[in-house]
Amino acid sequence: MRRRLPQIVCGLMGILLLILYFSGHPIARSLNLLVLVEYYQIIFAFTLLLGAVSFVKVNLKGIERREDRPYRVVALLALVLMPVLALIWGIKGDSPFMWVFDNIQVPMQSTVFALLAFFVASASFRGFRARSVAAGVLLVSALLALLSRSDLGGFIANHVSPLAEWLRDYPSMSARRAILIGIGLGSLTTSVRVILGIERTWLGGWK
Amino acid sequence: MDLATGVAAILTLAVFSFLYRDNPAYKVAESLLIGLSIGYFLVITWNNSLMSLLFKPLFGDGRLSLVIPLGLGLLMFGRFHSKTVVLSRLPIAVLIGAGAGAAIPAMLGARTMAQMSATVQPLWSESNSFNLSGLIVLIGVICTLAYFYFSREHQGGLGRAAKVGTWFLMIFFGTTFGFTVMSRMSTLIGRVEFLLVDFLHLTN
Amino acid sequence: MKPTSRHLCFLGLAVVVVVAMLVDYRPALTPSDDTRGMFDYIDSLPQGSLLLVSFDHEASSLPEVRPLALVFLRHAFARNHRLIGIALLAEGTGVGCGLMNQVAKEYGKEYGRDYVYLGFKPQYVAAILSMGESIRQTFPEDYTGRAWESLPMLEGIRNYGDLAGVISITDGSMVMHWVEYGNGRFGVTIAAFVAAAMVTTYDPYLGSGQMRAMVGGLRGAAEYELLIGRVGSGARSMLAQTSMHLYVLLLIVIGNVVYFRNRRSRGGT
Amino acid sequence: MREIGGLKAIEEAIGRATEMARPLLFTPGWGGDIQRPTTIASMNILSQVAETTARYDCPLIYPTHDPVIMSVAQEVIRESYVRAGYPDRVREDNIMYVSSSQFGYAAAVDGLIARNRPASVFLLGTFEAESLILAETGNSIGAIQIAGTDSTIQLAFFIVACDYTLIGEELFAASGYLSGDQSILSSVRAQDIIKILIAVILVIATIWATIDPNSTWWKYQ
Repeated sequence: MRRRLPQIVCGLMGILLLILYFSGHPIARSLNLLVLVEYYQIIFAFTLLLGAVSFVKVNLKGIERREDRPYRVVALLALVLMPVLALIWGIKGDSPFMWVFDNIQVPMQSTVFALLAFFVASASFRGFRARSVAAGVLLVSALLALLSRSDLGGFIANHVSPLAEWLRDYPSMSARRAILIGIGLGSLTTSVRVILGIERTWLGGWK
Repeated sequence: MDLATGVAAILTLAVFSFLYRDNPAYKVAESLLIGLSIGYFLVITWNNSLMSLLFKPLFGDGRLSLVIPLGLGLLMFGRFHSKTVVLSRLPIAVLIGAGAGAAIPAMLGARTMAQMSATVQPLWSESNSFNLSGLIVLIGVICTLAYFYFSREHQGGLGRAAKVGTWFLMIFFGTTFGFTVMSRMSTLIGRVEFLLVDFLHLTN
Repeated sequence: MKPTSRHLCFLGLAVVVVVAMLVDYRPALTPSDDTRGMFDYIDSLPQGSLLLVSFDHEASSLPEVRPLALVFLRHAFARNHRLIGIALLAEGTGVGCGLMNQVAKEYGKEYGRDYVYLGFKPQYVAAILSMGESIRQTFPEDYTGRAWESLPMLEGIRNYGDLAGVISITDGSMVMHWVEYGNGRFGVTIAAFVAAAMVTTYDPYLGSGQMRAMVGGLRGAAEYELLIGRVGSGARSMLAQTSMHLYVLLLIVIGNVVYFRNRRSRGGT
Repeated sequence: MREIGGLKAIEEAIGRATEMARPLLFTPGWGGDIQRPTTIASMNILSQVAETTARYDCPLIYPTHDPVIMSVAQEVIRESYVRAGYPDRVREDNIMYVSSSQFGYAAAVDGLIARNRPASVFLLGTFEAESLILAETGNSIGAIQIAGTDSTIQLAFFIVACDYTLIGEELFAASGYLSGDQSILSSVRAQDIIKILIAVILVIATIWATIDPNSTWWKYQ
């Protein structure tokens, strides 16, 4: 029963949504809306609360064990700060909540993202080796794409860019298309397996 | 320079310091970022989901049917005790089941069939010329599919097709890499622009 | 810790970008077919068309996404289209609100009559599907908690059927969901302003017609700026962009030279 | 069934962590949610990895951006430790939620890699831009890295930065091979048959369209 009930609920929800997708009947449409808005969105919102609570728990335990104490305190204070600001002053454009978001959170996040530019450089230096024909093709098409997106004019603009565009529009697009089809099939079978209860990994364990 | 720029610049530099090595400045920035971002998510979720979809209609307009999703949501907290952990499987089952059901038609139609259909093109165009690009797309799709064929060893005809498929894949990865580099550099440009223009006023 | 070749790669990039940013140079651009396609699409819609613009990005990609969002908003408001703003990623929420208000002010647009901002819903697939049934029930109130009835522009709007199209501004895979669920299930027209990284991902949808138009990256934004006649931050960074590309290119070449030299000196394969 | 190169690499990576008695880090990426097939395939592999780390009592660190994935991973890992016969070795706090924000998550996982110095890093699931940040940080501490994803853009970066990369569907197939689950293997075979059908239909339709450009039976919608 501990596994059977969730499995049945999961299967029923899946079949319900599958049928609702194809039905144009007003009752079916409003039922669809009910499941998507009320059930899906609300349950998901609760899972985020769960995440926050478990983050707090893990860090409180860490503080007790004196592991990385100052950093964990910073993280917890920051977590509490946002709801407190929102509660007192609201979340409109000029509120302290948005000030913290715009001037602390956004710059830090953008900077973590910008680290990527550096990692692209080091990975290019280390990893892009023409070890085999396939690796060579990878290398050449990367070089062509890079050149075509740089404003160098002349030979590049007249000859390299059209070639790179052609590679993008046809060979590259066809590979991406095949991957889409393949993953589409994979997703399809996984979804069917989940609904039929053959795929039970999400209940812990695969057997 | 105002307070906002100063704070943002110091934190920007703290994050960049990770490029040299892990260090206390980065660790403070990292903890701050994780904490703030979870806090931000909480606030936005509370305002845009829980208040507007659940609490206002339930307690304001008395829509009692909302008690069910509320109950399911609360069951998630069963995770915190080993005896009640099973309860949390119920809301997860709703999420997974609904997701799987909605995915089936989308994966079949918009993904697989639409992409198949777009691959089919007359190889002899109306202007009486051979449609080379169309043929290349067809070959590319079929050979790449051959690469993702698992039931048999890649030998003989299948092996050759799979090999050609690998080249198509590599062209795709290479081209994507080129475009992605462009994106990543843009982000760095944004941060450097902030440091040079807003913080140091070196240019405008 | 001793500096490694990795650190040298980093340092080189830092030098390249800083120097390039200090030089003021704006190259001449010609709009690509993709960019022109989007411009023509937005331009050809009758004045006052109703568009849903979705800010489907994280705050971190702002340097690239912001110029894209700005060119779209400016063009749309200049054409007097009416806009409904939403966000399917939480961090896009605050950003989208700010950008819409900013551009609306430039064009003298009034909140509630020319544009509204409904805010964020999590679980994008569910949100996209439920808006196909009813936008109002998915977003019973706007971002700041104002009721749907108090916003005259929203009167009579039920679902995608009442929209001219959906414009997604994204740094990630959201367009895929818009295409597969929004267009696939409800047939709504999808067009997108995307980070350059996503361009090749969406090429098949453009090719198959599941997506109407696409503009990619800072370069796309710079081209679009030309078309609407407002040069902004897109064009400014093109020199830095080019130098960094060449730097990465150089690293790849050096990496290979080192690799082949080592291989030959070892005499092996 | 054909051999997938990544499988051996996965076994080596587990072996290396247990030999060196250093932690093993496994993360499913920022882009997916629990119902996504790649996440489920990733869980299947996690289950195998966890069984081995249980036996050698090697710490398994599992950061994620999604509380539901965290919950399911806790169940999967606990179940694997029970199966291996060491239920008391589970360290629940190592299976953690670290913010739903993309670069909050990236910063957190980076920190975990830099501080715990795992011997092996598994990046299996749905990744977006954070992919290379994680892979390069893993590389800088000398970890063996196995990546696998259906996120096509990130594949280019994984191929360049990791020791082994499972491309797209290979991840699904690998989860079947590793667990030896016959039902997964049969669905892999079924998909292969559909692929042959697709190829045949594409060829026939193309010939048809070439001969009769006005035909429309092959058009979708």
